[in-house]
Amino acid sequence: MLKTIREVFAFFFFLGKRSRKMKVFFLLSLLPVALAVLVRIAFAGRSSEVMSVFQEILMVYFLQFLIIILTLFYGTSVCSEEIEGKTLPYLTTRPLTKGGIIIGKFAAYTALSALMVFVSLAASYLIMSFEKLGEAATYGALLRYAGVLLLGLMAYTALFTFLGTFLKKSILVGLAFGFGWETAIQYFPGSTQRFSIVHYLKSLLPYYSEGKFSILMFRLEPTSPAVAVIVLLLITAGFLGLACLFFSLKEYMFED
Amino acid sequence: MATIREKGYSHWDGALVERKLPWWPITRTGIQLAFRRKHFKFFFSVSFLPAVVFLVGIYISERIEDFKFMIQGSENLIKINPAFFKTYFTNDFLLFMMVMLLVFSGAGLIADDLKHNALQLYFSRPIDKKDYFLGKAAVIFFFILALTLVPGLVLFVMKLVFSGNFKLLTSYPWLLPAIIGYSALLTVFFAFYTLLLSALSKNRRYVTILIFAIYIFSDVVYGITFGIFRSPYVALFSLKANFQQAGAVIFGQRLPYAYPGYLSFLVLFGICAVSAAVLHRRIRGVEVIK
Amino acid sequence: MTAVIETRNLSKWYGNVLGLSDVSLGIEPGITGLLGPNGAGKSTFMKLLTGQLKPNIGSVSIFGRRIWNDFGTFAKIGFCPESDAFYEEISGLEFLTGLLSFHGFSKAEVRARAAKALDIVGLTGDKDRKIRGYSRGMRQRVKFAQAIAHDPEIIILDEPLSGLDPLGKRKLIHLIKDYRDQGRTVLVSSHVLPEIEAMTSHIILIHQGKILAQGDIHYIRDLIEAHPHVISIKCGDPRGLAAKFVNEPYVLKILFGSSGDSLVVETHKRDAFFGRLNQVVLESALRVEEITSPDDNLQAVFDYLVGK
Amino acid sequence: MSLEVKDLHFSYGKIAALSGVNLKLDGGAAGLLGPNGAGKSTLLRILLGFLTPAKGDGKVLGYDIRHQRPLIRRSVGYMPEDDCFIAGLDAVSFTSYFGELSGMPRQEAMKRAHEVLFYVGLGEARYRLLDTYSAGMKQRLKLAQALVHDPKLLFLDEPTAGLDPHGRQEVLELIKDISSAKDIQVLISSHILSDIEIICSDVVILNKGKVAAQGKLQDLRSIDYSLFELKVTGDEGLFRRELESLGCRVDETEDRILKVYMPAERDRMEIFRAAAASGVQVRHFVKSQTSLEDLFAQTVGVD
Repeated sequence: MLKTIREVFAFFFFLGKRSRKMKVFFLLSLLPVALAVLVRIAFAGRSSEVMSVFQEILMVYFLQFLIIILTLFYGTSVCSEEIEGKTLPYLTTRPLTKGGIIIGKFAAYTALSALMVFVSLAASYLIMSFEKLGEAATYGALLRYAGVLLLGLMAYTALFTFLGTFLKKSILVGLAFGFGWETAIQYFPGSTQRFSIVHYLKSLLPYYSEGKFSILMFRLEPTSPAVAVIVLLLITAGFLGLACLFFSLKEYMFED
Repeated sequence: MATIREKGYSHWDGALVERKLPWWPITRTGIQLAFRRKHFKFFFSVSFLPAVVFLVGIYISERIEDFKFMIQGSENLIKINPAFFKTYFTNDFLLFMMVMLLVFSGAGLIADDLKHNALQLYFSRPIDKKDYFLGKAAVIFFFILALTLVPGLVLFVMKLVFSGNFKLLTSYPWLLPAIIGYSALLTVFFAFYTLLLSALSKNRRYVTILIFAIYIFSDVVYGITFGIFRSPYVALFSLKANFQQAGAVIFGQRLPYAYPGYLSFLVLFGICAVSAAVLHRRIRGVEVIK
Repeated sequence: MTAVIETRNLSKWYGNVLGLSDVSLGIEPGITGLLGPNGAGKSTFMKLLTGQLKPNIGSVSIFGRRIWNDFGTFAKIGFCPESDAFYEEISGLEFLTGLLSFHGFSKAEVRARAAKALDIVGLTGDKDRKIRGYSRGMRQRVKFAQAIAHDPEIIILDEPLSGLDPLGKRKLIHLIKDYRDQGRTVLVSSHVLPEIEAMTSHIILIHQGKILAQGDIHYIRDLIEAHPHVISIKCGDPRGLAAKFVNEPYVLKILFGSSGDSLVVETHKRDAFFGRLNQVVLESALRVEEITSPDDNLQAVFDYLVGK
Repeated sequence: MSLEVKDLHFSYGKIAALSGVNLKLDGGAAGLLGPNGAGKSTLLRILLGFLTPAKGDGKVLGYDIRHQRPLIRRSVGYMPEDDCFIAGLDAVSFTSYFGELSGMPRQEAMKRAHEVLFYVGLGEARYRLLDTYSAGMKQRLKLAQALVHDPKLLFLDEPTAGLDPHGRQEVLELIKDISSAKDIQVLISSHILSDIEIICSDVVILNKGKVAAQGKLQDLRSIDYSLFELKVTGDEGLFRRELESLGCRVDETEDRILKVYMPAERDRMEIFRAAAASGVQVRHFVKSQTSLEDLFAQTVGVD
């Protein structure tokens, strides 16, 4: 099984790098780098304010927009692009377990989107913390941000992969969830927040209260970081397992 | 005398006519296809909500005394003047509903033809690219005008009817051309915008997301850049801001964004020019038969 | 020869749509033509054989082992799907090496096999170009290459010749015959019956989910009692020739061609008829231009069995 | 003269697609053959007015291919190779839609669409959405949209691709009916040579942008020396020796057909005498002519 996953991962990572979709998303993910450069020029002196600006970009752009778009597209296409493109027979008539195909492709696409996100995150972060480049703390914070985004990527991709295996209109449902439910949920009272992925991601991030966009944060009752990480991993494993199950049970009939 | 109808292929005795509007069938079919989409009728009716609300506003403005108790703030909703029309034409909900209509009616206009190679069928007929684009664009004209020009004129006429005099016409003679001008601007822009995105990919789902995301994304970018740079020119990024600014200029109201109004027109027409060029290059006769 | 592929009362349906019902047959090494009208269950049958679909009743076994989820046996099967679907953004070579890597070959072997397969189908020149830029014929050949690259015992081809120009078809037919000569089992499905006849005379005819006929075309033709054999003869004096056969009991019907130089005879007993015909041609000075049997081919067998 | 082309040249950038094509075709069905990349679709595009030829000119149905393109397209029906339809439409509105685009008034187009759909055999499925159509039905639909405006000239690109055996026979019969009985000129580009043999009276073989062979199918296939194809039952060995003693050369193809080369002075009846002498029954006896496939291979000059 492990060998299958490694081979499928290698093939689809290579394939993903080549696809036109990847180029479009790479441009999309480079936007914060461009903004970071602009900020560097505009805020020459006041470096403290820069941190809060970075916090805003990170929060609004990465969390609420970029990783959702990336995972939505890559996650749902793990299964549906093989069916829609009718390339599934090439895989299912090879000595590959169905579960192996799903996990391999999931890993390949998560790695691909993670690569794009980290490049953009690291570039914009380093540009912005220009005079603190020497201190170890900056790199510590960068790793933490990267870790949170990775967890987010894995959880969302697993969820959307699961949706892709049995829903015909998985993109629309994913869109409704990613932009509708995930953003609306923060304004709901009590523990309803627990039912969104973004809540756990936010509770892992350092809590900025005075940020310009603090309205997105003020209703957050963060769960403890350890619990948040476990929940995110559970979400990933759970949805991935369900996706493998659905994919191996379902018989895909392309109307010939 | 008896005859048996000849079996097999029969000729058609009519004569082919040189049609004055060769692109009209394309538009009619495009509109039919849009209405056959699931939930479309629901969305289409919901998008008339603002028009109804403003119509009620006009009714109240005539019956001020009966509704005294109701009005606290919202002065401009009641005074019927160009500001009233500007508010209708540039309110967020209307613009958003227009984008939703584009998604339903416009996303597949060219994308579906590319996906199902229907271009070969079109261009093996005596129509050329100009007719094809005009036919497709007219589908969007129909839907966007239905949300801009039609309600605009209805509101204008109802005001005259309710008030029983031509005060509105005499005091603001340029208001009618302004309504028509603004509707035309929006219609032409959205036509180019949608056709450009629809021609970019074979996959209708991808175009749907593009139409939706670019409109919202342009606003998000404005939000972020404004947060950083505080300079008003940054509003040029957002499509919505450009519409509101252009609307304010056309209706002679205070400009919502502190940059010269003509810039918005430049941005909008610039996008139209770019999409015209891309459309011309992308739909070429030669790759019709590969 | 023992059957390589074995099915026992195999049935498959989706919802209430019937795919296949109660099919029991064995396929031996060599080329077998699979044909049937659209919707007869051909592609369902092939998907069951390649383990893409799970049988509702009955079983499919290859080399004696049930195929469903038996990933080991998949290595022995090469499948060439009908749809013109590829990973468009990679080159022919990358497509093959990618798929071959799933078989667990070593890196070197993967490259060697990919190169060999590309050479066999004559795509070595274009191996680095993206599949998106391939012509219809080249796509068909790279699809065939991925079916044979891992050297399978069984090759299942769905419409392999579609889109190829006549020379491409001829080359691929030679290739398929070479694989038959190497003792492999090839199952070819096609709608163009003359192409199947060019490859083999052993066919399986599927109709409405059932096996209508299986075996050699000519033997099957003999079994079709409902349609007597038709023999067309071109000669100078058709009426004279016909006179010699009128009172032969086995001659059912004689038709005269409108052009006046041919006649068509229908008979159940071909041997008796041809024996008599050879005699007549010798005795009388009849100059026979042509003797053919127009319905002793796959198209006729197909029409008679499946019904016009 | 429905189709005439003189010294046609065309190239995409530096790749020369057509280098000097001369063609004259009228009446009946003509097959356009050639290996991939021989310039068939380029020729088709120029005749349909999508491309302007670099050099040379021509007339289609009397209209000039450079200046009167809309007129050509009005009276020409084109059936493309790949699947093409419009999702969301049913067959009747699809066919009448393209009839209208060809210049037919709307009511006429609607009436004509029904007629044509019945003719191509889609009568009972004409109200169903095209998305539910099978490949074979889409193929017939393409023929219907090519016929709806009653064209004088019909370009068919792989008309029988994707059809099952019955479907292929029916479409071939339709094309035969159209091209023979109803005086519509038909030009068929196809890779299935057995179909071309059934339908076409004329054949044009393109190779590397030039016309490699053109003319009536019968004349192109006839061979001068007497070669016979036989199928016999009984002791073939004896029969072969008998024939060889008569000075004929005999060889056997894979599916047990005997090819007998007869010296000119020999009479064909001697084959029957030899058969009788060796106690063998002649069951199939045909004066051989080169198959279209061999003709194709010879003109295109490969193996």
